[in-house]
Amino acid sequence: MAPRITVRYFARFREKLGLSEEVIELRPDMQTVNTLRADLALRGDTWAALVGPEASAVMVALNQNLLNVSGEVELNDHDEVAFFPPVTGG
Amino acid sequence: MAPRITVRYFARFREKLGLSEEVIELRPDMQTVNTLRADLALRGDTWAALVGPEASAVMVALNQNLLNVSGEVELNDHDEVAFFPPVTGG
Amino acid sequence: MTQEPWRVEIADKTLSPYCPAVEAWQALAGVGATVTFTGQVRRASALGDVDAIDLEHYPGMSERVLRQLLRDAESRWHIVAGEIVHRIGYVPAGETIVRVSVASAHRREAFDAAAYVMDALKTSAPFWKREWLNGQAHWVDAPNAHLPKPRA
Amino acid sequence: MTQEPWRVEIADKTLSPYCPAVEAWQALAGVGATVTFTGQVRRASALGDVDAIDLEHYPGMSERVLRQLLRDAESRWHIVAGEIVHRIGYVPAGETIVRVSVASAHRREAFDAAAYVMDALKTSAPFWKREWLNGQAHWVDAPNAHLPKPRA
Repeated sequence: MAPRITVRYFARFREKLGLSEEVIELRPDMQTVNTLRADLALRGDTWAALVGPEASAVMVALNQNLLNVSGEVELNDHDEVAFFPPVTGG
Repeated sequence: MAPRITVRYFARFREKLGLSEEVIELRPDMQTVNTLRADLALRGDTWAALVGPEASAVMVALNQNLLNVSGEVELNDHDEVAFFPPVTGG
Repeated sequence: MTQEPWRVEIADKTLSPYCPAVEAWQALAGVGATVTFTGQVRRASALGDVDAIDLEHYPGMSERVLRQLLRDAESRWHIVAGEIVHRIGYVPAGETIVRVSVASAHRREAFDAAAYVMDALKTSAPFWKREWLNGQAHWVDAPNAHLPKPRA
Repeated sequence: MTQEPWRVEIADKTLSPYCPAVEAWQALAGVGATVTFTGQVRRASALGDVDAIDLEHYPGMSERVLRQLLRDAESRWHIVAGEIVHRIGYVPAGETIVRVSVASAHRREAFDAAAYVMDALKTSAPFWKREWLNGQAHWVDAPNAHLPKPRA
């Protein structure tokens, strides 16, 4: 069975994408966070603008740890990836 | 009647001098804080060491405001002068 | 002393500005200073009078980041106890959003550690505010466009 | 809002680490942050286990200096409320000696103002500590020999 990851969206992203969570099967060409983002960007302009590789005001977490968004991080089965706008708590 | 001032001593000074407060008549040659200190120093070594003009670890307040200890400040009738060691509150 | 020295909480109801642990921390041998910070919903915003904010968070990650903030503070200053409580959901104007308390031997470490926790929380803890103004909700923007450097 | 925004007190009995005014300050229009500092009697000192301290002060001047510290803080940061309470007399180990609270629009001003008040209090407010250790009292020395620059 192909490895699967959970992808989560929060706040404005969740609203604009109309999605809070999905499970994605990792194809052989989607082994990193960046290739996942490239794949998501193919879904349309809103996706490309918010979470695509060119998006700037995006934070990415892998397994609930913030990622350096320029990093090339490998994805594994059961990983949880999250995309969200800059945080505004406190 | 000669002008009079109140002089107060606190903490270690109060203990070592055995005095918490006194009223002093200002003679014509005792018109400033520094001449007052010179006069007090004449009372003995402990006085000279704690509040005399050469004493270094002393704080001086005039009418409940901290003075720059090197200042040459005039004294007036009913003034309150206080001598105390560096503060240690908080 | 059975009081936990490190504690985080995500709270979905009214949050007192007073950290109950502070009184217990004062009894610890090395504690000479405590600092408690509260952040609350400001009534006045640039856009007018704020009725409330609505706070979304990332369950699991939010607790994890708050715990990490206390560990980071502990590794950088000699603090001996700390607590962070952050509200989520609907928070009316004037009520506490976040409360950070730390205890240390000396005052400067307590001030610095609490200020550090708040700065880092603002850039790395997954909470998002929506402001309610004139019956309408809008997402609050982060104070600047620069993204924070995530911790290594 | 009838709560006094500026208040000082010399207290001769047990002092809570919680400033009751903070809750009222949170309701003020511009307040987004509060900081409360407590300093307490450390149980452990360089000389051993401390039983208590005994605090002497200069009645009249102590209140005056504390009020001036709040005015100074108000003139340097945009704080909108503040309170300082300082104990005098016999204070057992673990109990609060001093409590400083401030409220402001933004967190950094609250942290900076509270830290400033404490720094200035330590060098200019007329309080003196005597430490009780093994049944003996001795005056606590100021942390260094340099005398503070008095304010102009």
